[in-house]
Amino acid sequence: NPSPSSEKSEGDGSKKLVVGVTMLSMQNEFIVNVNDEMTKKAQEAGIELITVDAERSALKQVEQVESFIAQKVDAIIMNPCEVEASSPAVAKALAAKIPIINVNSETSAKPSAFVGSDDVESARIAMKYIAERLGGKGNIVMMDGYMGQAAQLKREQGAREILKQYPNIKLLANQTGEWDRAKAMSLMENWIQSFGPQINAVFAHNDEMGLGAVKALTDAGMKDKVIVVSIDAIPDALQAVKKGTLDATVFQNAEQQGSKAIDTAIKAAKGQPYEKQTLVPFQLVTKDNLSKFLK
Amino acid sequence: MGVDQAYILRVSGLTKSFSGVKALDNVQLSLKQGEVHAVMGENGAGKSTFMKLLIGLLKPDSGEIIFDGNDLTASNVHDILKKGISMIHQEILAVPELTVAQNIFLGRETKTNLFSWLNDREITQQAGQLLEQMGLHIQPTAKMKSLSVAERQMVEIAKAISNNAKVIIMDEPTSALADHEVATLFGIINDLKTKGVAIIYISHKMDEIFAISDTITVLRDGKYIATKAASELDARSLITLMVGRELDTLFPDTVSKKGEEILSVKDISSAGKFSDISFTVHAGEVLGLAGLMGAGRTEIARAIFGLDRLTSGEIYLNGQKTDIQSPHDAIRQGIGYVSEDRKAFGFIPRLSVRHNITLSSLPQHVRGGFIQPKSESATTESMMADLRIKASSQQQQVTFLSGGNQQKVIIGKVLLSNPDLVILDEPTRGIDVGAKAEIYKLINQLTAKGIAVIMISSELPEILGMSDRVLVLSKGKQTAMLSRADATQEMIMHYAMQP
Amino acid sequence: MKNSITSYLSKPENSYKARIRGIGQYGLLIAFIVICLTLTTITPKFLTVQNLMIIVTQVSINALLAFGVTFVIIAGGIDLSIGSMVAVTGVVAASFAHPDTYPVAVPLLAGLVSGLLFGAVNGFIITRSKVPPFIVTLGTMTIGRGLALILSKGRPISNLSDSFNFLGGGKILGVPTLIIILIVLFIGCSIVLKRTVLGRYIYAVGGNEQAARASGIQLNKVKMVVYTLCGGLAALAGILLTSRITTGQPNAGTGFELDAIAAAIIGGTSTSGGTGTITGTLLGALLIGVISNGLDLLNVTSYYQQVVMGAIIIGAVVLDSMNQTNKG
Amino acid sequence: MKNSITSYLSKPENSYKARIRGIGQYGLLIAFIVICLTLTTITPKFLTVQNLMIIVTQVSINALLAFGVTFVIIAGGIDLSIGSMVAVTGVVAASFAHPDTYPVAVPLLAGLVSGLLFGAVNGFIITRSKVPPFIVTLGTMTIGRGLALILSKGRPISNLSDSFNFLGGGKILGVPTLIIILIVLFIGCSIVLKRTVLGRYIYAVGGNEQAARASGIQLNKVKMVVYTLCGGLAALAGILLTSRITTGQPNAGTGFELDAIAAAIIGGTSTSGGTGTITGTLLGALLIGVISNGLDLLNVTSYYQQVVMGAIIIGAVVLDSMNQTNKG
Ligand SMILES: Nc1ncnc2c1ncn2[C@@H]1O[C@H](COP(=O)(O)OP(=O)(O)OP(=O)(O)O)[C@@H](O)[C@H]1O
Ligand SMILES: Nc1ncnc2c1ncn2[C@@H]1O[C@H](COP(=O)(O)OP(=O)(O)OP(=O)(O)O)[C@@H](O)[C@H]1O
Ligand SMILES: [Mg+2]
Ligand SMILES: [Mg+2]
Repeated sequence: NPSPSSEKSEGDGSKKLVVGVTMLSMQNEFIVNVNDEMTKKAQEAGIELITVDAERSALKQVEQVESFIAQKVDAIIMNPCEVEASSPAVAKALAAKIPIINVNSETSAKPSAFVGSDDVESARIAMKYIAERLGGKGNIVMMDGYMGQAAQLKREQGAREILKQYPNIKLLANQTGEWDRAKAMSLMENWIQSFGPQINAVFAHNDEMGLGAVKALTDAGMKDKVIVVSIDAIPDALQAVKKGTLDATVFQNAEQQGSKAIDTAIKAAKGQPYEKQTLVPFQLVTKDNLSKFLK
Repeated sequence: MGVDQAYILRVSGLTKSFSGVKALDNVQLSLKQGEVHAVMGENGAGKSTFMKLLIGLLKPDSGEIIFDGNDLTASNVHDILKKGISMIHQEILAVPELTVAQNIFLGRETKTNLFSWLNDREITQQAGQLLEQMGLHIQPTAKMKSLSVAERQMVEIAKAISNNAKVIIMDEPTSALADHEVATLFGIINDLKTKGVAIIYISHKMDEIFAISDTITVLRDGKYIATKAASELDARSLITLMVGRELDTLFPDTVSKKGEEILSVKDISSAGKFSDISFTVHAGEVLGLAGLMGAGRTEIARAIFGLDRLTSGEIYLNGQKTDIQSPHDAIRQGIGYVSEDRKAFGFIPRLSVRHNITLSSLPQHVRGGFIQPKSESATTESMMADLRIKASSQQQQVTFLSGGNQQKVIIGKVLLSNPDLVILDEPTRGIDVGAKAEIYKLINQLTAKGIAVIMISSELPEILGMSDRVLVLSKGKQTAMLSRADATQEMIMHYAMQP
Repeated sequence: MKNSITSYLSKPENSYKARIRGIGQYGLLIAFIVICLTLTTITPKFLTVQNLMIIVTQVSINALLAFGVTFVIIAGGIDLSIGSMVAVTGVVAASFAHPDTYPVAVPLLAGLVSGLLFGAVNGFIITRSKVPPFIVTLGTMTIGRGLALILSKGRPISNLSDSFNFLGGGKILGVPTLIIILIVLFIGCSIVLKRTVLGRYIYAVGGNEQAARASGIQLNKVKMVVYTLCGGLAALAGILLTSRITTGQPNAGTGFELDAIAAAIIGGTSTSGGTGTITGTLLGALLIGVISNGLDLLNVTSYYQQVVMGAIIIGAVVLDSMNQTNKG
Repeated sequence: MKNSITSYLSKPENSYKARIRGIGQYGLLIAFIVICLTLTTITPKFLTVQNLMIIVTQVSINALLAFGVTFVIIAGGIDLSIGSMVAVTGVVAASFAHPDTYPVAVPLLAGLVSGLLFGAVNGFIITRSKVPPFIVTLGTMTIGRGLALILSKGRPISNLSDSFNFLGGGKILGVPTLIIILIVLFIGCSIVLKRTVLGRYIYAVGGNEQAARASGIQLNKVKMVVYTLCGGLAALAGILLTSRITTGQPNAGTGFELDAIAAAIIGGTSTSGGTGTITGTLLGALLIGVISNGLDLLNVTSYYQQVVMGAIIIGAVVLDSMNQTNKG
């Protein structure tokens, strides 16, 4: 790791490196964690970060990148809102000869580098766990994220891939819980009315919804009989896994994504060689390996 | 006097009911060209409803309207206006944010295809000419909302007569006008008559009716009573037809004696509106405020009542200097105000008669934190009986009352707040003769009880008939204080026109 | 008909029809019943005590918000910040609700006070400036969301005490606390609106502000109280939501303002002020809740759920407005 | 002052102040300039041609929507479905915009027609039923969102032709197409509102519906046109957005309705109808855009951004309303 001082001298004299960062949503705990790590890392490296929140709007994200380009930042880190819709931003940055790094997920337009994980994979891991727990047979319900968003589409895709391999697992219903705990809780309550004891497992596209489902199932006295698995491994979810109410969650390494993204950005900005692709693997979290993740 | 004696408009069997209650029952009317045909009736008799049916704002339940050979019964306003009927509405119907000229030509812009071009310059010029012909000094480019009620009413008139209509309906066109403007209107009407235009004229002012109308049709409780030539009738017989009984004299004798001084204003001014006004009002006394339109009478009343702020001067109530910041303060200190603009300041349209009438005195009906419906209802009932308010029930929304009855509701509300001083701004505007006499009687009852009354009126007979003293204003300055004995129409006009 | 001269004073307004109209929205009630009957015939899962309790529970938080916003809309205003208030008050309450720290009254009060304060600030800006309530509360909506994120550092505040979680998640004699609270507040708000001076003044201010002022009503006072009350109800909703999902979330309540306003307006509150009832609003909220529950029970695909939901809501209100034959 | 007796009747309405007020919002303009000057002094990055172009580009889509909704609000209505229309029309346009399928006019027309139709349906329901526009368009907002998801099967529609992507993403002589389109529509909408009979009727209908009706204006016709127009503008926004982000997204435009309405109201359009200008709305949209851009340039943390954004908007409108000293 180059020290901050050497970095300054290597640049155009006294100027600090400036990196523009646009994040999917600062209201999402996981994204906040990635961002916190980036901020920490940037401070250590002595570079300046301009962090903006795209508030889940691809249009806004494209505009923010345009603004970065106008400000002549040295590199851009983009946590894309959408696979396709955020792509023009990549094209624009590259056209302006500014390296642009995708963090967490990737746009369809090839960025300078990608640091993150494949959302499809996380759902595969989660669904596989459910299928194995059910012994390849049973009824499940699936809670989708906000319809049409990249994460929802990919997680749904991964889950369905696995479901195809288990013809005896029946998908009773899937509905959106809009990433939201309260909405998911209401949805689960309604499903309990609708399907009752038929439900053997719940797969939720994120932990918030998973925890909402857990709450509804617990209230209905059904939690012992239903497996609930979700994605993200937020602290609440880890606690729930510890208590045994949430059966499993899928850990995505925010720290690594954040720090690797900064590393890559610095290298790219300085014109040094860098990894085009850094894949941070997902890990299934259950009671058995929980201690590794609890801090 | 008409050019052609053929009937231009024939109405028969017209019936209209609102939620099962008949507002108009089998009414008929035949209108000749060049005729001024008055439609008379008490408040709530159904006159406005009748006119709204004619102009197509309401659809009749049954009946027939034949205009110029066409059956208009099923037509809408848009078509009827085009066919040549126009109307001055009792409720001034203007778009406040548009200019005077834009209001006058609304719906009749040079070409009324939705996508055609506007020519505001031409409209403004035409409106300017029109207003000038009518002897009005209103800027055609002024926004409608910046005009006084009287000015708005004149604009409404200008709008109706500029439509080149064959029939013009005038529903209380003079309710907000002073005498000289009424004279202007009559000049216009006579001019229209000679051109063969027929006019349906509604007013509660008897002298106007006899001055202008050729024929009179009377309605009572929604029913057709009679149609007579104006020459066959006099005020007394007309009133009898309208109310179905004989009526006493209009102005009752005053018997109240002057008591303590209630209100005293010293050198009050309000920038650009009025300046250096000083007067007193005593218990049991009626002080009349006279002046031409725009003299500033309303502004003085509003300032005393706390609706507007004073720039200088002092107000004493019962000998004590007061600082009234809002109507809330004024009411608490015993002042009541009946505004000339009843739609804007008078009532809450969607609330019931009961809820409107108790609005300023609501705490009187509260026990243990809750409003007691029984007490509220009893009070309302007796006030409705006292003022002879005609409504289907206490629960009827005030917006559906006839104009005169709305006015009575407002007066009722003010009276219930137990004022020491009542300011009545054009209190009989739009009120029928019967009710007028009742309101005068009421004013005397108030003074008899020791309440002080300030009455603003543009009707000189009313000022002369009711006031103990008359304060005359001209352009925001007080020009005379006349005692009852001294006051005559000529004197008042003289001082009102002082520069 | 009576024969007295004053018979016109007592026209049959106090009739059956009028009384029902007084209850709220006659046509809406019919629409509501039709929808419930339809669901009952389609699926046996709908008309069970348990399912009905669940619907009411789910509806309750929106209903509390809708009650608050009903006051505001009747008074001629609007409050877009209620969703953000849910977040702020929820986060504040959660901060004080960790086990073994404070008794449950503390988070409850802290949440309530923050909501009342927030509402009072809305009221203050609206009454002191001439800025339209739409802009003021749109501004405080944004500010409130930011505050909730700042206070919580963008993370959910979890690990709340059992006694706190009981508030919105418990049951008393088998009845969910949320239902009990909803009933109490329904009665309370109805009484305030119908039987108190404040309620009458709210109608008057919304019906004709100028005339209300000229009748001696202190507009600013009434508006302050109304926005503060709305803040208080939003706080309650925020606290109960936090308790129900056992976590204080900075992004809780996003979009709740539209649902609450929709409930009020479906229930017959006019956007131009001056009319509306708490009963109507409750009916509006229940209607939304029943449709949403029914669509889930029938397992209608997400995409089509939205289409059906929108269509039924419009349909119900069309039916309602057709029933009110005249404007009376 | 003139000496004639009637001098009081001709208040100096045509004075300097009134003329400036005619331009739009005097105070808002000041607020806007103050904010721009402040940003210029704080950061050199603000006042560059490139940054200003970016701001206008960013503002343009919201401005188009805001123009449409300005018509609707002036006419006394509201349209909450514009965000959903953006999604529907974007998805429709994208479906026809794959390379080597149709010429670019086809997606453009398809999108426009779908938006006009959507708007016409809004107008139809609103004029035929007595249901408040708020509820109707809230319903069609939900329906529209569902439709967009159904049409796109819940997936973004990508791989669009270059000529289509040029519409909202290209430049002509160095000026982004969005800016050019914005200017053209700004002029067009201003003219419609100020210089055509339709514009006059829009003001009249919103200013006093009864008076408009009594003047022979056909309310339903005007309202139909207004909602259809709003749909057309929303379609344009949807198509341009799709072109700019090179993909038709079923969840595009979520929440856009609030931004657009905010721009209109900040710009002086009254929620109760009858007043407002396109210039004011543009200024409102620019204000939001400049603040948002400035906060990003100054690198204000996102949570605090929301607080500051809300506060500045309220502040700007407070300043504006203080400037309009009297109600005249
Ligand atoms: N829209 C309505 N709904 C219910 N009742 C109505 C409606 N419009 C009028 N009415 C009732 O019809 C009757 C006739 O009212 P109208 O306004 O025609 O009286 P009017 O003769 O014009 O009285 P005024 O001299 O006071 O103007 C009244 O009792 C009134 O309450
Ligand atoms: N809202 C307003 N905005 C601007 N000017 C107004 C307004 N109201 C009244 N004026 C003007 O103020 C002046 C004083 O009007 P005011 O109503 O006090 O007169 P008045 O003596 O009561 O006459 P009247 O009641 O007969 O019209 C008039 O020139 C009027 O045009
Ligand atoms: Mg009448
Ligand atoms: Mg006056």
